[in-house]
Amino acid sequence: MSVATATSDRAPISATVLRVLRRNAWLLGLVVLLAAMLLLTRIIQPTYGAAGIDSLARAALPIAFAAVAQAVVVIAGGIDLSVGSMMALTNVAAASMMHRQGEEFGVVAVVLTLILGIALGITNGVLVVVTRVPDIVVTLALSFVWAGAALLVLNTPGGGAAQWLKDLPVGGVFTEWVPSAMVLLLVCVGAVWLPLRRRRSGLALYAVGSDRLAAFRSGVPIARTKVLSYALCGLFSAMGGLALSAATGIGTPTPGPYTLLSVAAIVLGGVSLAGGRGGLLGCIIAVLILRLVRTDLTFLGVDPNYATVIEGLIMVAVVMVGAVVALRRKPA
Amino acid sequence: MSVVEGTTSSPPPAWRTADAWQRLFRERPIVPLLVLLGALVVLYQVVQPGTISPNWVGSIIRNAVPLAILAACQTLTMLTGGIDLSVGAVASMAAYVMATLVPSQGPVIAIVVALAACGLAGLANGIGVGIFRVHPLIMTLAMSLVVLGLMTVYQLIMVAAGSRVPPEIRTLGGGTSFGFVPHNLLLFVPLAVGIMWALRRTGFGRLLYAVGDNERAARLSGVRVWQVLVALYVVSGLLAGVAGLVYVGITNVATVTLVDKYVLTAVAAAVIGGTSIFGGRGGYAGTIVGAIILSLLTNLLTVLQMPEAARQVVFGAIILAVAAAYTRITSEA
Amino acid sequence: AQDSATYHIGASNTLQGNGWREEMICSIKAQALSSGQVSQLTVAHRNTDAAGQISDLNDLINAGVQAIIVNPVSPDALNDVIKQATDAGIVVVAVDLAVTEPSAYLFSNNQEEYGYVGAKWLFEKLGGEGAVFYMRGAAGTSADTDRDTGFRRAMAEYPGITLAGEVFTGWDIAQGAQQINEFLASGVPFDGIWTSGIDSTIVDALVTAGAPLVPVVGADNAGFVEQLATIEGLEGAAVTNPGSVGGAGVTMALRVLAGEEVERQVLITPEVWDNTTPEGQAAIAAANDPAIDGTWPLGISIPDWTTYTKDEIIACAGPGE
Amino acid sequence: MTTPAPTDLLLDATGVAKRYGAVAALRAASLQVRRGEVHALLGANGAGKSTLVKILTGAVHPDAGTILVAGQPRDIHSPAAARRSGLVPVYQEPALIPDLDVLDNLRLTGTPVEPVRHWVAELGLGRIDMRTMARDLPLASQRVLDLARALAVEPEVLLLDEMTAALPADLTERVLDVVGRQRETGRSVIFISHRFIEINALCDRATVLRDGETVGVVDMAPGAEQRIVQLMLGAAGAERAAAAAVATDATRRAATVHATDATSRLRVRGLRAGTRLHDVSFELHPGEVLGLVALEGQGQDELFGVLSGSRRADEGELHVDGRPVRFGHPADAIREGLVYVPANRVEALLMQRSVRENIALPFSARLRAWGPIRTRVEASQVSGAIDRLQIDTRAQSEVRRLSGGNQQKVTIARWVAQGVRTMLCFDPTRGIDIRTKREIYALLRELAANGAAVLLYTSELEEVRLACDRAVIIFNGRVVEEMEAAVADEPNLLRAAYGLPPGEALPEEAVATAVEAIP
Ligand SMILES: Nc1ncnc2c1ncn2[C@@H]1O[C@H](COP(=O)(O)OP(=O)(O)OP(=O)(O)O)[C@@H](O)[C@H]1O
Ligand SMILES: Nc1ncnc2c1ncn2[C@@H]1O[C@H](COP(=O)(O)OP(=O)(O)OP(=O)(O)O)[C@@H](O)[C@H]1O
Ligand SMILES: [Mg+2]
Ligand SMILES: [Mg+2]
Repeated sequence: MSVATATSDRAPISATVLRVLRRNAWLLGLVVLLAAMLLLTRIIQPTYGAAGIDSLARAALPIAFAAVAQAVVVIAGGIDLSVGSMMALTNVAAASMMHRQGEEFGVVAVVLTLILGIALGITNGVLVVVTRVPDIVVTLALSFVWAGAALLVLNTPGGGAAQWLKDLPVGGVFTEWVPSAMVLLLVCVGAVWLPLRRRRSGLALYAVGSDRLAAFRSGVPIARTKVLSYALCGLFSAMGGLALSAATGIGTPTPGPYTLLSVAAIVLGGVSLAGGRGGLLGCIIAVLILRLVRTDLTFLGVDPNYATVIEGLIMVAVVMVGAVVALRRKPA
Repeated sequence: MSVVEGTTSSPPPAWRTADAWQRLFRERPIVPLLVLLGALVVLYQVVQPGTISPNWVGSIIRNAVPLAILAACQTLTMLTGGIDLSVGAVASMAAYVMATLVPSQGPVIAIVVALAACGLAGLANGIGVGIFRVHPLIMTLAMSLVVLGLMTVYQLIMVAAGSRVPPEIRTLGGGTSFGFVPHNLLLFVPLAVGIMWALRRTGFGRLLYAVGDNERAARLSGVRVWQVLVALYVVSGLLAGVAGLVYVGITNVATVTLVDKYVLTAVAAAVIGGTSIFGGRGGYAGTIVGAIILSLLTNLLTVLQMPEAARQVVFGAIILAVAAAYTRITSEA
Repeated sequence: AQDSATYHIGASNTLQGNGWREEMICSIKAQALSSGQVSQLTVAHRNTDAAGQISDLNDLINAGVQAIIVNPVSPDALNDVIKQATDAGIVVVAVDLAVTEPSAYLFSNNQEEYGYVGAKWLFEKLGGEGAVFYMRGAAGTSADTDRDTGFRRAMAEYPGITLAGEVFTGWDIAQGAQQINEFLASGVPFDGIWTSGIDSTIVDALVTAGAPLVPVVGADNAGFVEQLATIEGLEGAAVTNPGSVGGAGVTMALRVLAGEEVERQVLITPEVWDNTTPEGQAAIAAANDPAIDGTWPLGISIPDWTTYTKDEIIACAGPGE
Repeated sequence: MTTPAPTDLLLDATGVAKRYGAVAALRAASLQVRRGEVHALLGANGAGKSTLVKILTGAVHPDAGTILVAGQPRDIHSPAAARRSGLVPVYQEPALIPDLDVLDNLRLTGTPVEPVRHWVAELGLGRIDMRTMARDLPLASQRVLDLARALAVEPEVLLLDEMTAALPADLTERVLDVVGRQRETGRSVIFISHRFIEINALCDRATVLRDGETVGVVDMAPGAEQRIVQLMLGAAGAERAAAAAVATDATRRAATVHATDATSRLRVRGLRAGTRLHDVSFELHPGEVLGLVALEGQGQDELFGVLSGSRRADEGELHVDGRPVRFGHPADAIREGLVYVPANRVEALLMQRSVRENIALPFSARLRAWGPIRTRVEASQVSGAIDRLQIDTRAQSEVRRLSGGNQQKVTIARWVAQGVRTMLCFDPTRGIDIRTKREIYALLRELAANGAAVLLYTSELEEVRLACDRAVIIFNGRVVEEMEAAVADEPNLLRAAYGLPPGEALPEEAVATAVEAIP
């Protein structure tokens, strides 16, 4: 009877497609941008091919894990400034466990590292919930704690990594054009996220981030959901730490630039910092784009100091274009 | 329609005193912060007896002042629900530009140009955030990349131009009177009073809270939000510039990354001081105490001679404990 | 020699805005230009970590360079990608810090010696007795650990020396300034200061606070060298740690490319320029240049290995610029 | 007052108390609900109705009190637990997750989908697209969906907190109908509303709260209304309400004189905006209150958007005092003296700031006013406005702590504080208690009498007669009729609102066809 919502339930297929497109417009935009940039890269550097894509995927791996970790927490209405530190800690933990150990023990070490990541995440989450201190403060404080702990484990870069772990992200699957690093990333993220996403606990993550009060009143266990989001963040951070192990073959106790990179990547990837909105795939593509910008600037031989300037400008430009598009799309 | 009768008649006295304290804490959040600061000082006295002296207080305050100015940028931007991650790069720019211009232009022009550059960076931030609606975190992060890149280029141009920090800046930033009164208080006290006054007693201050609380409501009340944001980020850039000059007064050497490390510490100072990162709530007085707490903490851990790893762990743990205690004390039942 | 400019060279560095690193990049550029053999220089120069440097190196490989000058973030982390590069026939020269991958060449300052010689000078100066404030670099980095090894070795030789305090400056000037100020305010007695390169700021703090000018060890940064030359009553020593290893690395790579026999590892032993001996004073006087940015190291050239002039490195222009 | 036999009682709450700091939201509330009854919970703004509902549904923990469900003490410490005990609420604020689509919202609460579809249709929303984001639904649809979701789990006790406040007349009717039929299945409903028509039509008994205490339980019968108002307001309050009603009439007579001799304050010509507002023209004179009546979604949102400067018109002209104007920002409209009271108070308020700052917000809006605040002037203006609207300022340090109705008053006070020339009110009495409503009518009349012009969109049709001089009726984005307040009784307004010509009755089928004609 009311006009506003009286569209039919069985909408024509075209309408469904249109809606899916509209809802994922940001993601689509990113995919197009990535494709365009790959093309551009090929033009700048005609030899850019399978090897280039392989190294792009490998370069993106740790950043992508960091971004995914950050995205989960931000979707649930938090933020985790300790992602970089957790990556450093899990990285050195893995490296010191695998130091001078057999290949088989590497599997045990990987499992233990992932468990460590979850434990770190749960600690973050529980402290956020129990202390009721804003997420940003808790995780900022804990970023010092985890970084200090990393230094306790290894006071200087060292340790080792199982050869199979180092080989895992190298090369291609079936053909050299499908980089294993990318497959590895999608499998790891998908295996955790896909089963969750459509479940109540996955929806609860979005609900808590979107409107905490409404979620609470809908019977969502707020505390448990928050802890879950941080646990997932810890898990993905541990994967990021392992990706660092795989890339470098050692453990480095000083946190890399991953925390801020992850925040930048998720915003580009379409996750709203206010919580409740966005997905993980967009973040992964955003990371590829950010990384490819660097590669292109290197290929172009742009003065590296100007390259930094350009990188900053591109970041702003992407978000700005997105905002303009979003404004346009707003119902008239 | 009043419940005051209820309060006066029914509840037992013990409950009332607890409630009165709670209310005092909630309405004057600065009080529990000061209590926490006092507790830290006592702790200091316990673990490191005898270090507390006028000299020591002076050095804590001298270090806290530039951090507090940097944290002012965060406080103001956070009130609107934003954040300014470019303050590190911008403050370093102020220091570096000033130092490199002094030999050729003299201190006055050098300082003016340096601050103008900071205002310009702030303006760019403000335009990005206020007009093009770029998320402040991204805008200011990107701005810090832009500024760092440009400053590195500038550095290479100016490498043989000589650089000098004028004695006025050095005295103001790093000097002390009677051996323990830091000169930077001369700059800071009026600045802080000004900021607190502006937040409470000017239309602009009100609007910062309003925009951060509910931008839409502000708009409906006739506020042109972009004007507020542009002005805000310019102010933030200028404050960052001032902080940079105070820092360089202490170090006497300018680099293009001089202040980078203090950005997150400044955020921490503002948040410990009770300003909400979601906007609409907080104030500068708390931030100042937050900066002093952090300065004290850093000092304590240095003096304790802990290994670096343990130092970081303890630093984080204490920040968390302070914030948790503060939240507990000021929160509602 | 312009027509013989044929090589495409890459460079990788992971810290931006830092005076020493900027000088290193400039020396790479200046040497590439001055050699006349380099047609293109691709520089990947940004703030990043080991994994980021690995991807930068991959980019350089994909860009088709024939040689790479790399300032590695850690000795072990880059091994695989360096091996991949050398397997592809690319000459890799590590500068500043060694890598453990044997196929790479090395042209570096000896960081352990750096820690050792400066400390030895200081302990000698103190007559083997006294408390030293030990201001290190960034915790967990190889350079800091190596210098610490050297420092401890010297301490073992002088049992009368104790540490009045030990802090990590993180090679951050503002942090170092706060640490020395707090240290001075704490009233702990000390007889000398060893710094890992945050030097002129420390001297300034002593002067500003009116504290006794104890002997100070620092690096060959322009600001500190100027202080050694000019401040009345300051005794100190600058340990050289030239950023021009970058340019030397270029020369090394070009020699390898030309098929010359080249030693795999060249380690430069740091010199000690102290202002208490005539030789040291002479070195200081020769190097001192108040116009140069205070954070730039003055070891801007390495005999036999770099051919550019001071003006050329300051111009910081590479081939094609 | 009746004392039911204990066995009939489905819900029995006694001695419930809750303090928020210094404010006692509830002191000694009790509520007995029988099986199969619709029970009204009444009280002035801030009496504690919502707080009681929140306690009964586990969203807030009481300080004291016992709650029995079907004679048994039940654990309702969380919303989920309350749900398990059969207590399901529809709160005063929407409870859908804005960033999830409808289907995911249902999945989140484990609500079966088919019953929801059934109830949505039953409630007159037609079939809805389950994949629409909740944030994209209009407020009214969200409320209806909230209700459908609650009905779908077949609750023992359904608690509706001002469910109908945000609904247009047509939807309200359906809701009342559906809710009334809950009795048949032996379920009970607790119904909160400030509209007596609804309560008379729907409820069996009423519990009245005053200042956090239950002051009476009344069987709904002819004449109960008087008694309820007395209970609700206390003797003094009831007198003031009556006085306000008298004042309304007095000022109205004064105002009509004004209206005739002046040129129009606001002239709207051929306004078109968005997909719903097609062609609207009318004039608003100084000294009059012009009512605007429309069913949900006939373009009134767009119209107010354009008039208040929040959105641009696609076509058409606006004249203020005879001069053509064009608004790009609410500030432009405000400069022309057009101030806007939005429907949704969440849009208008700074929830974490004080009542004073909220009211004073427009003072600082303009660049010129960014400087020092004239504290004394501000204080007197603000307190004047607070007095005039009778805002209960016990919890004034943060507006979010005010009860819903008092929040609503703050949104009006903001403009009253600085003097009104033209006020655009979008359903300003939504969720306001009866006394305050009358005071607001009096206020609007008084504003008009002092030469202001007021445009009042209302979803409560009787308000036209009570407060307005004239009414324009909009249907399908066009003005279909204009009538004097004297003839604007409810049947007449409803007929026009459905787009039917004068003289025609309002048969069920006609309604159905008319509604299908709406795009
Ligand atoms: N009104 C509210 N709005 C938003 N979040 C709330 C609200 N009340 C409580 N929460 C959050 O929900 C979590 C649990 O709250 P609370 O302690 O009231 O529930 P509980 O009784 O422990 O629930 P459970 O049934 O899980 O034991 C806390 O993290 C708290 O922050
Ligand atoms: N979270 C809170 N903090 C402080 N005071 C509160 C809070 N929630 C409600 N109150 C106060 O409790 C009292 C009762 O509020 P409640 O929302 O129950 O009123 P209500 O009867 O629903 O009113 P309305 O008809 O206006 O919705 C009010 O005075 C209100 O200001
Ligand atoms: Mg209510
Ligand atoms: Mg509980």
